[in-house]
Amino acid sequence: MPLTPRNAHAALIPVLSNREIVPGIFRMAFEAPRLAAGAKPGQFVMLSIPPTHDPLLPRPFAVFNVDGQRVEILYRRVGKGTGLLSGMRTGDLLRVLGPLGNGFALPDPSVTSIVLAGGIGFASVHFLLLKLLKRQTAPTTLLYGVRSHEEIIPMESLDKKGLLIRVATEDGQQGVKGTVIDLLSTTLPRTENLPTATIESFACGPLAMLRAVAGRMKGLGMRAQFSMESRMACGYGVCQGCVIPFKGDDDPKQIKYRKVCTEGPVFAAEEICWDAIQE
Amino acid sequence: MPLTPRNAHAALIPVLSNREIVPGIFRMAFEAPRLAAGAKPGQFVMLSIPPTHDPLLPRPFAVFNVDGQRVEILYRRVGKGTGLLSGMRTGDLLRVLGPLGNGFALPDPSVTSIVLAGGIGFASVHFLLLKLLKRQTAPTTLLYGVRSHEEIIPMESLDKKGLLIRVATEDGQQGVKGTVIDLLSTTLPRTENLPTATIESFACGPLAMLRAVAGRMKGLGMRAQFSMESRMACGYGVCQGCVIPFKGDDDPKQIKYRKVCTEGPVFAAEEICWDAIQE
Amino acid sequence: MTKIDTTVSIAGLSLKTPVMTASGTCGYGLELTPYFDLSRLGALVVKGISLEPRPGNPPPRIVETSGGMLNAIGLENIGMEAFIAETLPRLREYETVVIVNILGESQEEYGTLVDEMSRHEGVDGFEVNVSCPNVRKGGIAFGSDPEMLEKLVRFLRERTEKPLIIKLSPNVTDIVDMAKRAEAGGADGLTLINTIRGMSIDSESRRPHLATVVGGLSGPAIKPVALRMVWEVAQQVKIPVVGVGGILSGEDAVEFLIAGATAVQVGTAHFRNPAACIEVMEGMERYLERHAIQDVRDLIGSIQLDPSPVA
Amino acid sequence: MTKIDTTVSIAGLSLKTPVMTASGTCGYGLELTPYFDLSRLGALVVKGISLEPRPGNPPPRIVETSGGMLNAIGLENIGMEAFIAETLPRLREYETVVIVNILGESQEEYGTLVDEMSRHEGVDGFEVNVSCPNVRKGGIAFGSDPEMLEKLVRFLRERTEKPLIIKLSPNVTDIVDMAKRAEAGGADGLTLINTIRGMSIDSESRRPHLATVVGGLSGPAIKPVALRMVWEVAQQVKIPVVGVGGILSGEDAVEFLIAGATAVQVGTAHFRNPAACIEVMEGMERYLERHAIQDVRDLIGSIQLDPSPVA
Ligand SMILES: Cc1cc2nc3c(=O)[nH]c(=O)nc-3n(C[C@H](O)[C@H](O)[C@H](O)COP(=O)(O)OP(=O)(O)OC[C@H]3O[C@@H](n4cnc5c(N)ncnc54)[C@H](O)[C@@H]3O)c2cc1C
Ligand SMILES: Cc1cc2nc3c(=O)[nH]c(=O)nc-3n(C[C@H](O)[C@H](O)[C@H](O)COP(=O)(O)OP(=O)(O)OC[C@H]3O[C@@H](n4cnc5c(N)ncnc54)[C@H](O)[C@@H]3O)c2cc1C
Ligand SMILES: Cc1cc2nc3c(=O)[nH]c(=O)nc-3n(C[C@H](O)[C@H](O)[C@H](O)COP(=O)(O)O)c2cc1C
Ligand SMILES: Cc1cc2nc3c(=O)[nH]c(=O)nc-3n(C[C@H](O)[C@H](O)[C@H](O)COP(=O)(O)O)c2cc1C
Ligand code: FES
Ligand code: FES
Repeated sequence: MPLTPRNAHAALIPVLSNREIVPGIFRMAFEAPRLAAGAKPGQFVMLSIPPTHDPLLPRPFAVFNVDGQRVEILYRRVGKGTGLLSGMRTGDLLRVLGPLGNGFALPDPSVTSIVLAGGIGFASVHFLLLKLLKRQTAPTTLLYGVRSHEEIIPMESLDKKGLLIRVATEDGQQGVKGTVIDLLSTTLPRTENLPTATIESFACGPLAMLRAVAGRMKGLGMRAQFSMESRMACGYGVCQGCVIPFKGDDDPKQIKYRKVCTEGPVFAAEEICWDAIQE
Repeated sequence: MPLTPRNAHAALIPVLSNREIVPGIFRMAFEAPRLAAGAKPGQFVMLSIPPTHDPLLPRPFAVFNVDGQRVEILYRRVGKGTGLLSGMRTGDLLRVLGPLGNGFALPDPSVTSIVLAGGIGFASVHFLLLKLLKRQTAPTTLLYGVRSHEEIIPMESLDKKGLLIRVATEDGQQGVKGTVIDLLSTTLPRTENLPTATIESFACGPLAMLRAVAGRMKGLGMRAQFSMESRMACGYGVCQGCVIPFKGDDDPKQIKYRKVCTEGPVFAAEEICWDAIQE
Repeated sequence: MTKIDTTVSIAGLSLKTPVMTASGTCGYGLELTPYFDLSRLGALVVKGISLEPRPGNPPPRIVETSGGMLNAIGLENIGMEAFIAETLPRLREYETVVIVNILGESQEEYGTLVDEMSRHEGVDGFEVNVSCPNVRKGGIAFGSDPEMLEKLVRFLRERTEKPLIIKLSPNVTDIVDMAKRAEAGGADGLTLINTIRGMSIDSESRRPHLATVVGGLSGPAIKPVALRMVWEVAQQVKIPVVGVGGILSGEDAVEFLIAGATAVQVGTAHFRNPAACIEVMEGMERYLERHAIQDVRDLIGSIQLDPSPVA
Repeated sequence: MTKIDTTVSIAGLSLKTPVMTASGTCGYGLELTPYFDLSRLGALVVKGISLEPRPGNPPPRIVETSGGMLNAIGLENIGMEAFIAETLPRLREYETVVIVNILGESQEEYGTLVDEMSRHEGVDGFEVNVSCPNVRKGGIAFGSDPEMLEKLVRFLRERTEKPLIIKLSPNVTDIVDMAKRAEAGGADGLTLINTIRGMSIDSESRRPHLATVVGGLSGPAIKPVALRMVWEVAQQVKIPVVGVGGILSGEDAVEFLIAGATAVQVGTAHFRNPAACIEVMEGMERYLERHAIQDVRDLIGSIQLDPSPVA
């Protein structure tokens, strides 16, 4: 059953702040009480910049943080939309639709959590980590892979809360030299003697990473919730543009499409038909 | 012969300042040494805001002022393009093409000048006034009509330079209650005993005003240089979009089209085929 | 000021406002209920319904272009049976006219859809999609062949008393001819335009942005084409025309009415704002107020074409 | 790195780069000389030349739309005689290929234009405009009637040895058919697309924005349509295709080459930036460098259509 975003609303909202925190990555805050009250980890918002028709469509961004009535996003400048966004200043108006999507399902407090983030995928798990650190009695680990150490997002908000953070950089300048997959390989031995029912994993990152993580998880028979991306037009279920392929209900060789915006963006990794997804 | 804009150039130029000086009317400066060196009164620039495609086309604005290497424009916020322009801040980049067009022909210093400006048409004559005040030995008069006294552009730059300024407001809150035409009626008696060869008039403003002024001038057999507007795509003579109708060379009942951008924007009022211009 | 009358009548249906949703851009309508009350709409045009459920095309299905977007959804839908059983009863809770957009891969399929659904009270009328460029075997031939179109309309006309609105494809040399054929076949109204066939390539990978290569262009980019076709057609047919293509604002809708449309549909705009329909409707109402127009019908076809002063 | 080879050959003409100007958007070319050296162009396509001078349509002639613009210039030009006497000698000062775009209101007029101008050395080839939607009596029929088109091309083919490029109208149901007809008639190349017929209304005055009501839509808004037509046609004809429609950047040009165009034209972009052609050319060269492509011809038709993993 698609989740209808009952709390969702579309509104013109002023930007509170918008800072480049590491090169090419920005953190933007806006005051949005209803959104702040309703947003759950793993949900997202659609942002558009009125009144221009170019870009015409809104852009999806994960809810990065909620702080009182403020909602924050973390975004990488990659194209025209994020380019315009990065030029916005305090007081400028944005159209914000959300919160959208299903969000992560929070596990029982006694469950050990492994959270995997690749690059800007960190934006989608930060709010989750804050919730986990508040709720879980079992330990929570963040495996965080980036291309260059310069991209590492400062994590004051997560410090001193008992989170185990392990970092991998492809340039080897910080943490382990390698990717999140390498971190996973060295982390799993410590957890794999736990019954898989007592571990929950969460991941967001580039497709190649998710594909590899899915493979590992499957091998271990471990549950994994993945936050997926796809090109979106509407973000709330009307355009059918954002589907990705899943294994059919009856015949797993048959493909069925599910909408990332309303049926996701969080899906069980093992249900996704990885072979049918183009890089 | 169309004037080819030999000094013209197209460049990305940063905004120096952009202030709302009276409600809805902005004064913007940019540093543009080549433009500043080449610009003459009555010429204009084409401005576009990269990289958006909406608006797609650049917008024409008169050169309002040149101050060293700075060039200024004065513009009214009326639509999408000027809306975006009004949101620009110091350091933002604009694409500037210019100087474009023929500009006003400066009269002999001994000639008495009457300058008529309606509303934002003032933007096109301000730079002319500065030049006239520097060169002319005969008196220069500005007849300035606006809808409401709130629109009157402060004129520090023109103060104390011997300029006779007469203002008309439609709301009657300042100067004469009425329009620039009313000012003209009461100004002409003082000048009409001068031989018409020793008076030159210049005008920029809404079409209805120019039409009325043209009628008066024709009656008096007085020369008048009008700065005309029309919808432009290119501003430098390639699109043929900006033409307005003129009386034919041989048969004045025949219409011929001339380009406002390269053959104008300044034309002799009596050559324009007013009957063929739609309001 | 007396209340403005915004009712119009299309194909025998009385609409409280000329603003409807465009098929395929608002799902089954229910997706919009968190954002506004469906009863405010002139009509709800649901996404294209086929005899059998359709899974749609493989992704990627959409890509943005300048002032527009391409889609190749492939007419994904739940099929007639599920629509009648699950969706229709829920739509009947709202006081709005429900127009079912239908698509078939043959005349017989269209016929069965009309036969079956004509029996259900919640279906107030049909919009026949003869033009979707995304399905190879499907509508494309009906929408670009004047004879086949007339034959199809005649065939459907014999099967239903309910309003039959034909949605035309813009991908033709002579839209007026297509419109006249649909009228001759017995259509009660025409919707134009459907999307324009287009494509886009990712220069980095040299791959088309859409899995199907070619898709349908919609959004403000196509508004001038839609408006031109509405104007050309409205002058040549007696049945009402519903204008659609790139409407984002009340003024956009007004342009279509002035060109001769009796009603309008809002499509792609919903992807920017789920309440786009309402925004358009309210914008149109403000326009009417500003211009002291008491009856929206006074706008229809009111384009001013006084001879320009230049011969 | 060795120097990149950007030469292409169109209709027997060797072009130093695939980038040309689009007819009607760069005047006679001379208007661009303050901004860049015309010798850098692959080819200069001058504005449409007719037998007699044409005054063009009454204003307003242009209006902006979302991501595009409408024009109804009405093919204003100085006429063949003045073009040959005044313009051609000045163009010959530049080392660039000069293609003369021609338009007639009858087959005979086209014939005379080709006859006369074929005698002049500065004319390197013809681009035949059969599609301008602005002139009622004019090209429109040739551009939308396959038989007339083939006949016209055959007629012109008999009269000149010079390269004959036919510029097609997008306002047709079947662009591939039109392309094949032009090829069958003996065309050396095809340019596509010309503008798409559109209109726009000022809702305040209820008047059309253009004095002629309908005009031609150009700019990035139409790029997806142009690209689709180039792709469809390039697969079906043997003669080279010149792609035009909404190109603003080097990447845009590359998309057209990948779709199958041998060269491209830059039109509306010149209204934003007089050196748009050069910007496109340099952008394309940077693309080739970035992708280590030594020869631009390797891009032509190189679209990747590997079967998608989903059947
Ligand atoms: C549910 C969801 C949550 C997301 N959360 C974040 C986030 O928190 N922070 C962040 O930086 N990014 C996030 N993204 C990705 C973000 O939406 C894209 O980077 C953004 O839309 C690019 O817009 P643009 O106009 O700058 O780029 P464009 O010029 O449109 O394109 C640049 C590149 O981005 C790709 N792209 C464009 N649109 C999307 C899209 N909707 N999804 C994925 N890729 C796209 C294009 O294919 C292209 O390669 C998320 C995407 C989804 C679907
Ligand atoms: C040679 C010339 C010099 C000008 N100088 C100035 C100046 O110094 N200061 C100033 O404020 N304005 C000036 N204008 C007018 C200015 O160009 C328009 O106000 C501006 O283009 C409107 O752009 P927009 O996107 O904000 O409005 P739009 O949304 O495009 O349109 C809003 C309104 O402005 C009209 N308009 C649009 N483009 C033009 C145009 N090119 N010319 C005239 N009207 C237009 C439209 O018809 C519409 O009524 C000048 C125009 C010309 C031709
Ligand atoms: C994602 C999407 C799906 C569509 N699906 C349908 C459909 O199922 N049936 C149909 O007749 N038209 C369909 N259309 C066309 C629209 O109803 C409309 O005719 C077109 O998009 C132009 O209007 P717009 O510019 O306001 O979107 C679809 C359009 C889009 C963008
Ligand atoms: C103002 C204007 C005038 C044009 N005049 C001509 C013309 O005389 N002959 C012709 O074949 N095409 C003419 N065209 C069409 C262009 O050459 C080109 O095919 C079309 O604009 C699409 O390309 P673009 O989007 O890059 O502008 C004209 C286009 C514009 C915008
Ligand atoms: S983005 Fe429109 S349905 Fe998911
Ligand atoms: S604005 Fe293009 S020719 Fe004048």
